[in-house]
Amino acid sequence: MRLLQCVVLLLVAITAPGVVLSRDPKCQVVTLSFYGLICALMFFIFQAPDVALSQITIGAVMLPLMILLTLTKMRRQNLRREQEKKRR
Amino acid sequence: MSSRQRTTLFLIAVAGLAPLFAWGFRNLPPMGDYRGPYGYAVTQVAVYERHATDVVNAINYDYRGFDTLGEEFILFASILGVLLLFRPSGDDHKGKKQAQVEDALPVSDTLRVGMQAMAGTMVIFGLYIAAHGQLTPGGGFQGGVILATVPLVVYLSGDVKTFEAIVSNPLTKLAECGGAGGYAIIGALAMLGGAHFLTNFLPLGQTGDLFSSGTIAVISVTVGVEVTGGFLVLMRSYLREIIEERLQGEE
Amino acid sequence: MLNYLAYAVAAWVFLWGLYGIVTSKNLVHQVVCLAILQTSTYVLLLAIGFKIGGTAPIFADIPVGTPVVDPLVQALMLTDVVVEATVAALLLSMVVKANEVAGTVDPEELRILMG
Amino acid sequence: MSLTTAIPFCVALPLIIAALLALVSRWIGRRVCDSLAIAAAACNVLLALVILRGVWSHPLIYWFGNWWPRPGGVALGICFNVDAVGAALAVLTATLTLAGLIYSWKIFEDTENHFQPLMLIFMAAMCGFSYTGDLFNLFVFFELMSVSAFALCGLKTLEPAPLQGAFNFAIVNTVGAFMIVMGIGLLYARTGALNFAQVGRSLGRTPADALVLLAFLLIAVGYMTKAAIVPFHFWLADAHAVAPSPVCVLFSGVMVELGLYAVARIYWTIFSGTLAAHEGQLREILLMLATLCAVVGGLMCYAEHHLKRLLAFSTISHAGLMLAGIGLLTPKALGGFLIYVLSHGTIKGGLFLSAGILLHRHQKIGEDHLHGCGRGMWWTAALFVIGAFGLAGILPFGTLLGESMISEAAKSVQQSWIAYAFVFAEVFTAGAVLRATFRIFFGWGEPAPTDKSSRVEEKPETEETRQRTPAAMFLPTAALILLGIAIGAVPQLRGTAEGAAGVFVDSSHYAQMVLDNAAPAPPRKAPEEPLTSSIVRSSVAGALALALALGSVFRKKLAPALNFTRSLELGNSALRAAHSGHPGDYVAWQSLGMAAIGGLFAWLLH
Repeated sequence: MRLLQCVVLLLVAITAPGVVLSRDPKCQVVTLSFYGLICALMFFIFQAPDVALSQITIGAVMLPLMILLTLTKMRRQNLRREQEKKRR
Repeated sequence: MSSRQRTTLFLIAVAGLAPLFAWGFRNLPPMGDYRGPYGYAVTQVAVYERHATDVVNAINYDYRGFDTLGEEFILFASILGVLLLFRPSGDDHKGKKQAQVEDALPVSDTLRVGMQAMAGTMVIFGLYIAAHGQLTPGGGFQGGVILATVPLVVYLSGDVKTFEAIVSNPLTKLAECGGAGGYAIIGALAMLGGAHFLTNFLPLGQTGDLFSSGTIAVISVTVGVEVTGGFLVLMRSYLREIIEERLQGEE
Repeated sequence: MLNYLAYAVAAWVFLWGLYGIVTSKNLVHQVVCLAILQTSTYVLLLAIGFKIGGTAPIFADIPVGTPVVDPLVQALMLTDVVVEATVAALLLSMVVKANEVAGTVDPEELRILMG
Repeated sequence: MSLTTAIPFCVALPLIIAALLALVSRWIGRRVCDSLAIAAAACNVLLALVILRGVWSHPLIYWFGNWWPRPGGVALGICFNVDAVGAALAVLTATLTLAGLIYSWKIFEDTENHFQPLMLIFMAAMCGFSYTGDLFNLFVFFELMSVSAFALCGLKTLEPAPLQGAFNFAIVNTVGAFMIVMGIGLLYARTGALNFAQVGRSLGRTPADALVLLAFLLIAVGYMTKAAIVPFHFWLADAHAVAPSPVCVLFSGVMVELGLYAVARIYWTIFSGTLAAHEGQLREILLMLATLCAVVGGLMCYAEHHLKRLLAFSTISHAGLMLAGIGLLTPKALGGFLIYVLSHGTIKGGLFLSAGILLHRHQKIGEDHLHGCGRGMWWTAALFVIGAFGLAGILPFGTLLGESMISEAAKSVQQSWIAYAFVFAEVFTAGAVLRATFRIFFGWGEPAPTDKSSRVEEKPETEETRQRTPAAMFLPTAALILLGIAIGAVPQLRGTAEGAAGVFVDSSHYAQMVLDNAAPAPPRKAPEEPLTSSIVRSSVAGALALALALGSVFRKKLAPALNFTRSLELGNSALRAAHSGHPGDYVAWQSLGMAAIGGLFAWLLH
């Protein structure tokens, strides 16, 4: 139990800088989702199932999903802008 | 400031902050050795007083239910904010005709059937989680988020029309606003009997039953309704343009 | 030493989150770093409320009086998770709008207000 | 209506109405939505007044869910501890919201009725914030008011500037919010409680160790970020420059002050016992921050030519003065803080609305661009001049009373130099407003120079240009400015405020009242000192402000010796460059400020 806690804490400590340092938002979505899962795992190991459940739904699914939608929206805006530029 | 100057400034700050944290955290109780009065007291009394076996939810929806009321309105306010930011402006309608950006994923039939089956399972799972807040881990919030992802699965399976039918239904809006307002109204109802705001006024039932714990269960479900509606509204405002284009394309 | 590992991780994640926000060159990235910053508070709260040998504070299958971990910090964290998600949603919608009207998501190029 | 009904309804009612409005906004017209929101705000003003009257003589504790503390003083529930200080701030909140909602009757055609519910939520959050007696509940209301404020700030989405302003605002404040959560976590680790009284009693009078100091640092920095204390202030100017005027009223008039109120509340209920041995050192640290804030805010205020940014920096400067009211750590200064907040809030609110009127009429907000445009708008000009002298704190205004109490308190703890910080801030902020008034409404002198951001937001808040100022805009503006004078005319105000502050700072009695159900002590009305020295000082400040403004406007005509006003208006390039508009910079400054204050804490308080 003790060992598991240490391992998951170290995993959090390693992945957090990983998410920060993945500078491209597209790959950040992947790392963030992974990080969210590790956090959820940490909550389970620390006996917090309620929080783990909301972390899986929010941190590992909803938040990355919103970022994906944001990126999609932005890509479409940029494409549209380029098309308009070409037309001119 | 150039980005190098900024980083230098920040690193100086870190050179101060890191020892500061080390200095303060040294005096924390060692992990695993915690004996605060609040946690002890609440685990002793919550089951007897409120007939709820999940103490976390007893705190969330009753002892500190007023915090959760604020929290639900944080969600509500930020959804209002997103709606405000994404409100259609005059330029939008011009832009729609000018450029069509198609990015629909091709979905195979097997995948579609699989996803629709998954959606069904998720509805049941979400309802279960939302309804058993007072008994087992989970509760309105978690169940609501799961329920809100169901139409999204439908969307991903390529069925845009059904998705749009669900999210643009006035019932979704009613769920969002009714859930948020309903929470406050439940709190106010307690005052009819002369008690303070957010006091339990329902029979407590048998500990462990689905219909137990009085207002905790009711509030949990109310929160679930709000969260489901809220995230659907949120989703719709993000996907609005894409959906409009897709539906036009299908016609 | 191991007893303090969790606190050290909390401070570590906090500083990395700040670092990410400070050095960010993309607003979406900045929002994600804010979310990372937030997780440091989870680690701290979780470590504070933990009790060796304690189970989850759910008395469905265990009798009242069994040692459990502190339920309050978990309630606080639930609130925190919601706050994170909602602030992120609001910020991301601002980023989308900024990209639409300014054509950039680099905070360096988006500087209209200054001095 | 009984008091115990009014207290929860002051928060719950606007929330319910907001949910209702958001639900039906699609089907009801703009006017119906407006009327409902105005009615709700008016109702809240009444509720807040009823509560203020009820708690005037003794504070009231309200336990949500009937969860009174257990024997031994363990509070499981959340309580509101409503005392005169918090109740007065709630009245201010509701009044400013009402004024803002009436003012926006004629603007915002395209917000799909989402604006009104957000304003109501914002108001409810601020009322709850001023009543609450629980650490985490304070944070929840902090976050609720932040989220609604972010959304209201980015209201005008057709230009990039509002989005930048709202984004910077949100990033810096959210970082501050997470610091608060960490601080709450640390306090919970030590005391196992969240109720102010219980935490305070548990910390007791044992000298603070590193953990408690770090917790105080994190929480204070978090709330000072909201209060825009230098160096955590950068977001404020950006947010105010772009937020719609009625929203600025709430930002500057009450939200910033509530950040300071939270610092005071937390200090007095939780930390005053454990930090008692180091009170002198803490006072010096806080006064240093206050002076820095007053000076930086004043200089930047004079160097700005974007009317709303100018007013925003004046708020930063005044926030420094209000921090001095708290930082002196005496009940008299705290009473002064309360009076200052009330009168500054109404006056600054009125000034923002007046700037909004200019924007409405001319679609311009830069001082250079507006040069001479205001001719004929004499009523608005009058409001500007009255407001400017209100900022200077001359005789009929409430600000004078606040300033005099803070100065008297400073004298009693041998810090009487703080009066000069007041004069400095008053001269520069009032001078800047007067200077702008002379150029805009009288067309005197040369047009003002242009800043990098003085073109921001030069678009109408309305669709069409209007030749007249609508009454719905002018009346709330004038009412607010006049309220600033009326507050100064309340008889016995200083003694009453000091009495209320005396109840506020009595932490041991507070804990008995909350946890042991002890009877509240009636506030003692304190004797009032003569105002003479303050009147003299503020008259000098007002005269200097006038001279500075005239000197700036006419420097070409009058004398080359006046050229220093030019460098005041255009110089400070290093200070300007620091306000770079980059959220990364702001967070870097925020971290540096926290490290610096933390270093001082470690050095002086340990």
